[in-house]
Amino acid sequence: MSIFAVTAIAILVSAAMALGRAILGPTSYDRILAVNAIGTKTVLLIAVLGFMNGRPDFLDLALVYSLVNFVGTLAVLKYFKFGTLRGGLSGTRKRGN
Amino acid sequence: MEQFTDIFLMLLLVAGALSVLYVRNLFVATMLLGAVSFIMALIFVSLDAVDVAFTEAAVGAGISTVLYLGTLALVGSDEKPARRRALVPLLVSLLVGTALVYATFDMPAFGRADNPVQTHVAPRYIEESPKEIGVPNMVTSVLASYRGFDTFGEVTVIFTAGIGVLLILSQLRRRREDEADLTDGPDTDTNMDNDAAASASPAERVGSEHDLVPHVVAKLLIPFILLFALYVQFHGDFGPGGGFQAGVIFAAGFILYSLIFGLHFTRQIVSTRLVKFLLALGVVLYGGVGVVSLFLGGNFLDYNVLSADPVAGQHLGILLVELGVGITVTAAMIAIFYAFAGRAEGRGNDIN
Amino acid sequence: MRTASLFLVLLAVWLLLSGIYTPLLIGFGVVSCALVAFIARRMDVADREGHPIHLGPRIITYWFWLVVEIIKANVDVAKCVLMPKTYLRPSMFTTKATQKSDLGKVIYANSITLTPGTVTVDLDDDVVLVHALTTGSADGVKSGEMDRRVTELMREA
Amino acid sequence: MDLALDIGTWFLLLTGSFFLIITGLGLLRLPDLYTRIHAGGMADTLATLLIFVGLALQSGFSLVTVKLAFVVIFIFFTSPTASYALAQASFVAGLKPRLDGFGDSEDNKTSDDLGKGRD
Repeated sequence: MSIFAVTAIAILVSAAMALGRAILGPTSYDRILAVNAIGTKTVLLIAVLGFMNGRPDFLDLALVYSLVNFVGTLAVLKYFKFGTLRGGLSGTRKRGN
Repeated sequence: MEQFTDIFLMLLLVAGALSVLYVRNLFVATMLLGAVSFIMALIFVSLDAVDVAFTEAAVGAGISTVLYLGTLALVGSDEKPARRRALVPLLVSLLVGTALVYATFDMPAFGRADNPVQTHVAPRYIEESPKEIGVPNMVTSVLASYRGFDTFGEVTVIFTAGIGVLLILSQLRRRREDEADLTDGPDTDTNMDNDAAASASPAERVGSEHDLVPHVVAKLLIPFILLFALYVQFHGDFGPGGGFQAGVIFAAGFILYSLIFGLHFTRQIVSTRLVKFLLALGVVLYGGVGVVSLFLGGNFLDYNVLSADPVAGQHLGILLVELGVGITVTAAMIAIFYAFAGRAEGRGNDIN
Repeated sequence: MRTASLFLVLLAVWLLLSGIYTPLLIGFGVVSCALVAFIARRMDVADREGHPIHLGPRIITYWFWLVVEIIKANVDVAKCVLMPKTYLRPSMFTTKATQKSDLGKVIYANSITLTPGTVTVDLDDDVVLVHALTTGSADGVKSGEMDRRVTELMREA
Repeated sequence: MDLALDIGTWFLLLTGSFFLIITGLGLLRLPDLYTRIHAGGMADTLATLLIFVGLALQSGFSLVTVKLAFVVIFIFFTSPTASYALAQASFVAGLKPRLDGFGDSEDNKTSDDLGKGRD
């Protein structure tokens, strides 16, 4: 059993725990947190599986997740705060230093 | 090990999907769908279908959540309680499910060498494509060259979806609203010189001073998201990725900008008119490659004739076609986002 | 000026990502970077905050220090999770950020969050509201070491 | 040399896995949202760092290493931002952290003090 397999199992177990939190709640914020944690674990698992299968080009996928997951999380939180996706987060585009 | 991973992920997937069914709050369901999408992508990775996983990653991680939320902002996040128990549908789905499970017993074993999947056209692709197409990523050569016509159809579907969403949602809006800065088309462009903050409607200025952190980090990240999208676009020949994934990621960059700075400013950079133009441009580019190959004496989308050397012609054709896909997908995603986010009035916090 | 340096940074990133150095792909890289730099300019994201090239190599030394802090903090939180009864002492307090620029404040706020055991809950002007998991991690922020280092990094002391 | 690298990878990945499991445990057993954010942050920071450094040892020095570094850097930028946005949103929405009932430390504030906490 390779070290990659051990790590993969650890990531899977951890993801399952996070999914448990996502299902249990109790507040929606807990679920957001849990889904975000699953996202990070996805990045990790993709990288580890890539090395396990000898195809490190999987890393492009991990990069996509690390960049795009952020967009989803921000959208969720913005909807949460304002109930709409339309306006800006901080009012104006230009902020003085 | 691989079997363990697959089965474990499948179990997680089932647990996630069932919990999506059980929750009554649609917002929570959206969150859980995000988790399900992560797990789905992991299953694809584990099955070595990297390109599919890539699409799932690009769409599922960001865009689909954003679009679901855009819808929820329009319709509210509480599910209507069902009036009556749906016994007949339950029975039907159970029957169909049983039949399908029963049918799987007759299917050839998973991964056997003499499965029809392995013996039909796949061996030909595997043997001939390095010579005929010369592109390292076989998925790309199948998608863009052997199955170029199918992909053309897919691009047309995306184009139609984008146009359809624009048509339906912006028509409704015009009837109900008359704010000058919200009408799309030429007006948006002429408005550009006005003081942006002043011309923004109250809903555009929603936000608070407490959001400095996402504001600054998004500024840092946006160029890299866009660049990474272009990297995926142009390296589709060599690794996982291609026009579709690139388009989605590129659009994600703009959506992030819009989330942070507001729809109004995004419209100033990419006006609705430009989006419509790009939406069509991608399809025209794809179709144009086909027509050019017709004129040069080949079949529709036969890239061999594009250059003196067939392999170089294939390469050029795939490149252009993928670019067309990328442009259309970007435009379609942005168009759909504009349509949804632009209509949202803000339902307030009815989530908890 | 900043657009030009953003272009160069993007090009470096492209070359590192790509790994395929044929004239065609490098050409695509140059075109892509130019396009992104142009869009970034129109979006107005390549300013002192969005493209903080003026921080220079100081940020690297700061990162090394931060990584050490992260390791220490993680051990703390791990103990807390395993034995919540003994270690878990959540508290919430405010502290002042002495940085003047928005970027400095954001770096400070994110550094607090990056070290587990402390999370920035609110950043309002120069007041940072922090939630801490243990008394130890709370004292870590209150001591102002991190604040001092970020201010040093920003050259705003 | 290879052996040393392998041992290094073993050590780093195992430690990373350990922290991941702790993260999962923390997400499940810590009492309220704010404390759970800390646990989630562990997976994002140290576990990610350890696992990716461990993988980088295996890849040798190549473009793969660079990609690994990019992933870590991006996560280090996005994860605290997401955590901040989450904590901020829940605080604004009025979710009060539980500050009492875990031992008897004297500087425990009750949650009612928090509104006035900004002096």
